Amino acid sequence: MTRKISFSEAINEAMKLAMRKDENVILLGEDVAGGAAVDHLQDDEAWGGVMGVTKGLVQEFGRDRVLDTPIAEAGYIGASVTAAATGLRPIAELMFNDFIGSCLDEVMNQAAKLRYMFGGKAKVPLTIRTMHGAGFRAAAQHSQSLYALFTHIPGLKVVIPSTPQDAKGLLLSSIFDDDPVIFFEDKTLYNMKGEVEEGFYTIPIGKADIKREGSDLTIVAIGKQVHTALKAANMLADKGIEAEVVDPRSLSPLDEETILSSVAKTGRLIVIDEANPRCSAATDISALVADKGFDYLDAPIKMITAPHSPVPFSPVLEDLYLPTPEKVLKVVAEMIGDETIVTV
Amino acid sequence: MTRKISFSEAINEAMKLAMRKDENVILLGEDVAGGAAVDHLQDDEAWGGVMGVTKGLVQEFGRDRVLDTPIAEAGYIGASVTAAATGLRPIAELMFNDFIGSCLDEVMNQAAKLRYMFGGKAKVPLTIRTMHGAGFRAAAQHSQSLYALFTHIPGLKVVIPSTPQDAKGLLLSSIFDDDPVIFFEDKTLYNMKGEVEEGFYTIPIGKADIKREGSDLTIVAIGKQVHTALKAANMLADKGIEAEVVDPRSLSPLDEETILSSVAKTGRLIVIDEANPRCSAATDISALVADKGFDYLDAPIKMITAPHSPVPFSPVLEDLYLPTPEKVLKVVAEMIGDETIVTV
Amino acid sequence: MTVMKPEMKSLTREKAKWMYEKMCEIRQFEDKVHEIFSKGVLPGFVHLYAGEEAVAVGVCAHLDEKDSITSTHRGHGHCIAKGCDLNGMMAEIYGKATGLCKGKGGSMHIADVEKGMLGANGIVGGGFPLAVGAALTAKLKKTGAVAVCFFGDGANNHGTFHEGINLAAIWKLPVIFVAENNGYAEATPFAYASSCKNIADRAIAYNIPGEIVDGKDVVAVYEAAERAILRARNGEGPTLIECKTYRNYGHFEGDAQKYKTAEEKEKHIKEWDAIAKFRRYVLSQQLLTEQELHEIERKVIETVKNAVEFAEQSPFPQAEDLLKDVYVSYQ
Amino acid sequence: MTVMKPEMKSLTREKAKWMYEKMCEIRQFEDKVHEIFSKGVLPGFVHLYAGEEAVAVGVCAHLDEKDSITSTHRGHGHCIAKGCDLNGMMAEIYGKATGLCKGKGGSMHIADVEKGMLGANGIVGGGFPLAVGAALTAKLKKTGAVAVCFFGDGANNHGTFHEGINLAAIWKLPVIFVAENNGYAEATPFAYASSCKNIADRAIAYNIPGEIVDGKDVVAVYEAAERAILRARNGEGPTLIECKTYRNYGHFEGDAQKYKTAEEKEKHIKEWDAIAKFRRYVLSQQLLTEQELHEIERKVIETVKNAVEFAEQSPFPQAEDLLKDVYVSYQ
Ligand SMILES: Cc1ncc(C[n+]2csc(CCOP(=O)(O)OP(=O)(O)O)c2C)c(N)n1
Ligand SMILES: Cc1ncc(C[n+]2csc(CCOP(=O)(O)OP(=O)(O)O)c2C)c(N)n1
Ligand SMILES: [Mg+2]
Ligand SMILES: [Mg+2]
Repeated sequence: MTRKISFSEAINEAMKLAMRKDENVILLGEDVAGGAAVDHLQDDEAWGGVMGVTKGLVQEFGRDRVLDTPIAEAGYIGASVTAAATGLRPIAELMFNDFIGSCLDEVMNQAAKLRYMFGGKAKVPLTIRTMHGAGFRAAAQHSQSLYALFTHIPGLKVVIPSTPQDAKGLLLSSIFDDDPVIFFEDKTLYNMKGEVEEGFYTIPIGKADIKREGSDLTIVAIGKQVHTALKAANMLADKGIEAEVVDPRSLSPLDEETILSSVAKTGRLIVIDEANPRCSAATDISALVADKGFDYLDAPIKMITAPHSPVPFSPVLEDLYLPTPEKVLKVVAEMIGDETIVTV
Repeated sequence: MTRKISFSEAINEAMKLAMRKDENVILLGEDVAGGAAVDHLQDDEAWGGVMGVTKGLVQEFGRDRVLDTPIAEAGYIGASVTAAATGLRPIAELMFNDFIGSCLDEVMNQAAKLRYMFGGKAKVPLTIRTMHGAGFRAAAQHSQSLYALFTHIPGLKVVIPSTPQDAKGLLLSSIFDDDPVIFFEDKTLYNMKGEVEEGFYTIPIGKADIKREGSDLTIVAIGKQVHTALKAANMLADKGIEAEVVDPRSLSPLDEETILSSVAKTGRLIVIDEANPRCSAATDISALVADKGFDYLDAPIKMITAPHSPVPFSPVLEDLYLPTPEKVLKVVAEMIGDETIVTV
Repeated sequence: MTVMKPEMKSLTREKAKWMYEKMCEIRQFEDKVHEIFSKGVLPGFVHLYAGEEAVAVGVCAHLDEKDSITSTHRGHGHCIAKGCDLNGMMAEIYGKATGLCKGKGGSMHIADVEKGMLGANGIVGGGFPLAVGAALTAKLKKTGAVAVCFFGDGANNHGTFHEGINLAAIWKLPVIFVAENNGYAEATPFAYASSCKNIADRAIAYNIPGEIVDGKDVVAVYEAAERAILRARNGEGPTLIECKTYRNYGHFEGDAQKYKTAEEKEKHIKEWDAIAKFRRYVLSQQLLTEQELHEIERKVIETVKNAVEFAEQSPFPQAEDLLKDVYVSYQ
Repeated sequence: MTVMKPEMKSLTREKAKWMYEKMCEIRQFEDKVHEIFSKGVLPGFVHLYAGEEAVAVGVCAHLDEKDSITSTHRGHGHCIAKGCDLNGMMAEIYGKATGLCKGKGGSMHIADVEKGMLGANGIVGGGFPLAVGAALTAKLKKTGAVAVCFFGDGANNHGTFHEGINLAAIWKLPVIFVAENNGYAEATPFAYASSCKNIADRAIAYNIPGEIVDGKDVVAVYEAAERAILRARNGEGPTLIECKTYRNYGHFEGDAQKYKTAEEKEKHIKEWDAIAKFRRYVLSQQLLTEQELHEIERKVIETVKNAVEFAEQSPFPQAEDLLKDVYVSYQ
């Protein structure tokens, strides 16, 4: 049974189900409940996160399991690491991924390395949920997409869903995974609706999803950019070009096999990644195929990314900053040497 | 005029010359002088940094310009950002690059973005010197090579020298550059000696150096791995294979042209990068060539990197962790389909 | 609310006039932004300073352009008090090319380095080390300048508070740390998130003076700031001043503010309003006349109206601006 | 050195014996590592705890396996006091497969989570939040356990000090923050880097008790820890205990220690030695006899000798271990 709910509702539902299933699951972060210790506040008036994603959880699970924290990311993310290592299964919310600057040590040097440094004698079943993405007019310090930084670091898993259905199933997998997972939520997807299964289900981390089949070229797109890819693919279909759209769904581990088999079929690869271009997920996927899929390739691998600049505030500039279906069409036109397809 | 001095002496000399030239250049960091406020301490008994790289600077420039800091990376690196924006030209030492977890915000959200966010009305002439690299038996939290993280972030420049001569010239360029530069020093290179020009000279940031010419394949190697590449190239030369060794010297900006022309000549590319493999400098350079140099390529692009794991402590494991000339030979053998070259 | 009794020392007629004007400008500016935002015209996150005017103005009244300030996500008030151009500010909030940051920063990053305004900041706690850096320059280059770090009660629990103040203290840097304790960080009450009763109590941890001030009383703020700045300029090091204040609007535009009570809103917004209080004060002290005040109020309305017009009529940035100013020379 | 007068409460014969043995084990272990390191046999950075034994032992004397501790780069003493196996520790320092972390962690990362030893830590200040997390589990799961965070005077200026203690304080978590103030962070004196006179003075900033203890007096440490742990187990929240101590060796092996004076070394290492002091104490209190002490000392020498032999004879890890334990199931 499915019904249409939003990306943000799907995430909320995953947390609710996880917390019902296992009392060791707790949620902590800034204003995840909201209005802590305000006597007059009705629980349903509590913020439930700066975007309302965690709304209602404090009502059901109480303030012992839904903990508002001070603005102290190193403190509460660090605490989540050992809370996880000593028996809880925390979901820590890092409000914006841009704030990783305040707690990278806890993620990179503690959460990610504990198990290895301790010779396998510890586990860190921690999920860090965090918001990313441009397009919200939130400027340079609240709009980054920093998943490449986390993908670079061994010991972390990096998950990035593009649909409500994936978001719920992947978040449930993340929460019950015994390794630290960074779960990326694009803030501009929260209101996107989609069919979502009821009840508890999981989607495995490390399994890509082919969001559209096609035989002429492969587009690997990350997070929200899956939708850019799908739009472009529809436009291309009108011109008789069938693009396959691969959604990796997790960057670490990366489902190399699905990507490589798609390129084996199509012979062409475009990667769409709205993050900055250097040492990025886009280059990572390109490099994978330039090595292990080289013999399949009929054309250079193209990447469509943000430019090498911070995210500008002004809406006109921010719109230019992001990938668009039109940019994809332009690249495809070059790739197949047919200029006519750009004229939509 | 040149003479043989060590990598660490070359770096020390660059700082000395910069501080003589411009009184706005200051140096700050943990124990960069050493023994602050210890009355009985003779200046030449001061530590001069945990590895002695800054030894002697406090004697010449005094404790106003060579500042020992508390263990507060966010504090003093953050302070360096605005010290730079308000008229100084600080060299801030982040003892080990692994400690970036304590001050990423100051580097990523402040230093790197100030100029852009302020519409070009500020500049941040800050150099952060930092130690990186495995092979020192320093374990998971003191052995990382994290330049990919910085290369991903627009607004930063990332410099990584492989020889004493380059180190001095590039550090002088970095200090007098008006943008924030992260300058990587491999701790296992400090004792390496080489011919170094006397006096003040600069090497431009963004200009790769061909450390060895060759026509059969291109090896792009980063930092210390340039020496792995050169050793491998010598071994290959014995087998009649001429490898070109390209040292990018800076990862941001990256000298795309030199890399691409080399591959245009050789048709083959191997990247050696001792950092972790995912979203790395290795994938970045691969992806560049898989796009803009695709037509030159006769073979898949190969990357020789650390595995996707933290750095192990045990010497036997750490030795397996790093790239070696033997690993390069094995890859070349596969690449050219001649197994005989691995039997050295 | 713990309150230090203000004791007039140096408030001249001219200063009082400037202060009243700046407070009115801030209030008028923020009320206007609130109004425009509610029409859905403005992009992004906007955090308004209305209600806290006395803090920015009382402190900045002592500063000139060589002095620096660091600000927060709630930065409009600091900008105005530090002398930023209102047209440029409003245009920035609109994302226009004529904005102080050419539209690239927006509300959360307005800056004017030449005026010593080192930027609003989207990172809570980001300002502590930055203020220290400006003060380090001042000390080493012997400019006689001071740096002021404005920060919220929420920021007071961030690690940078600790690192920044300790650094300033051991190096005896000319920094004034000004807490704007408005009782909330987003929806989280100060008393829940902070283990100290007052932020100023934390000064002891750094062996520096800590002072609690009625942040609705611009004269009290002015006096406390004067003491701290004197200390700083004399090379005696930093001071921590805690201003008890209140934000009249929500955390950001769109906040339903259910965590506030009707009574507290009534008290803070009506009874204890900082501008009304200062108005009564200057009249009672015969520093300014009713007519002068009226004149200022009229002028301010005009200024802000012009700023909105300027912003609305200004052009957006051009496509080629996207990649400018990433580096001093973009590569 | 400010000193709290110890007042005996609960020190039994058995406890005294355990404490003496653990202190001797630490000293003997560290002296031995020092000796071996100087022969160039040991890889990496090694930071020795000799001289500070009374701190780890006085505190851990109250803990059992369900209680947790977080440690520092100078972690051997904490490990031993928390009951880690000496063979496994020494093998770890040698990078052997039989090490507590299978040779993957080394001196700076020795851990034994089952024993509640949450790891030495190469990151200064890394332990504060980690101790808070263990205490959070204890509180939410109502285990009655406490968490102890050992940290240095250098760490006391890191932002995590502030964030960790504030969190523990507002949530009234069972954490004991134990400062090991040995006067230096690397070559940097405490008095230069810290704006406070005593680390314990900073407790006020968090509204928690702060106590200064003679860290060379294991009985004093034991008493202070008892009070703090009682408080923690009663749900009254964290305590900050500052132990004034000294490290007998350099910051790490290889440090020439020019920043120390001959006099201070003489005083701390000879006159105020913690083990000698405790030895005199247990004799004077007739808790243990000369013969018993002698027996312990003999046994400890044997234990450490065995540990070295064990380590030397142990095999190195295998190539296939390199990629194990990155993830629970490595992908
Ligand atoms: C490091 C960081 N963490 C969290 C946030 C999200 N955030 C923005 S403003 C705010 C509350 C700040 O409260 P306070 O310091 O009291 O300032 P006020 O808004 O009351 O002026 C939070 C949590 C942020 N911007 N930066
Ligand atoms: C975040 C971080 N910064 C710097 C260092 C380098 N470092 C290792 S130990 C040390 C000094 C620590 O001093 P203290 O906390 O007093 O502990 P002690 O060595 O005296 O036991 C420093 C600066 C580090 N390991 N981590
Ligand atoms: Mg506030
Ligand atoms: Mg110390």
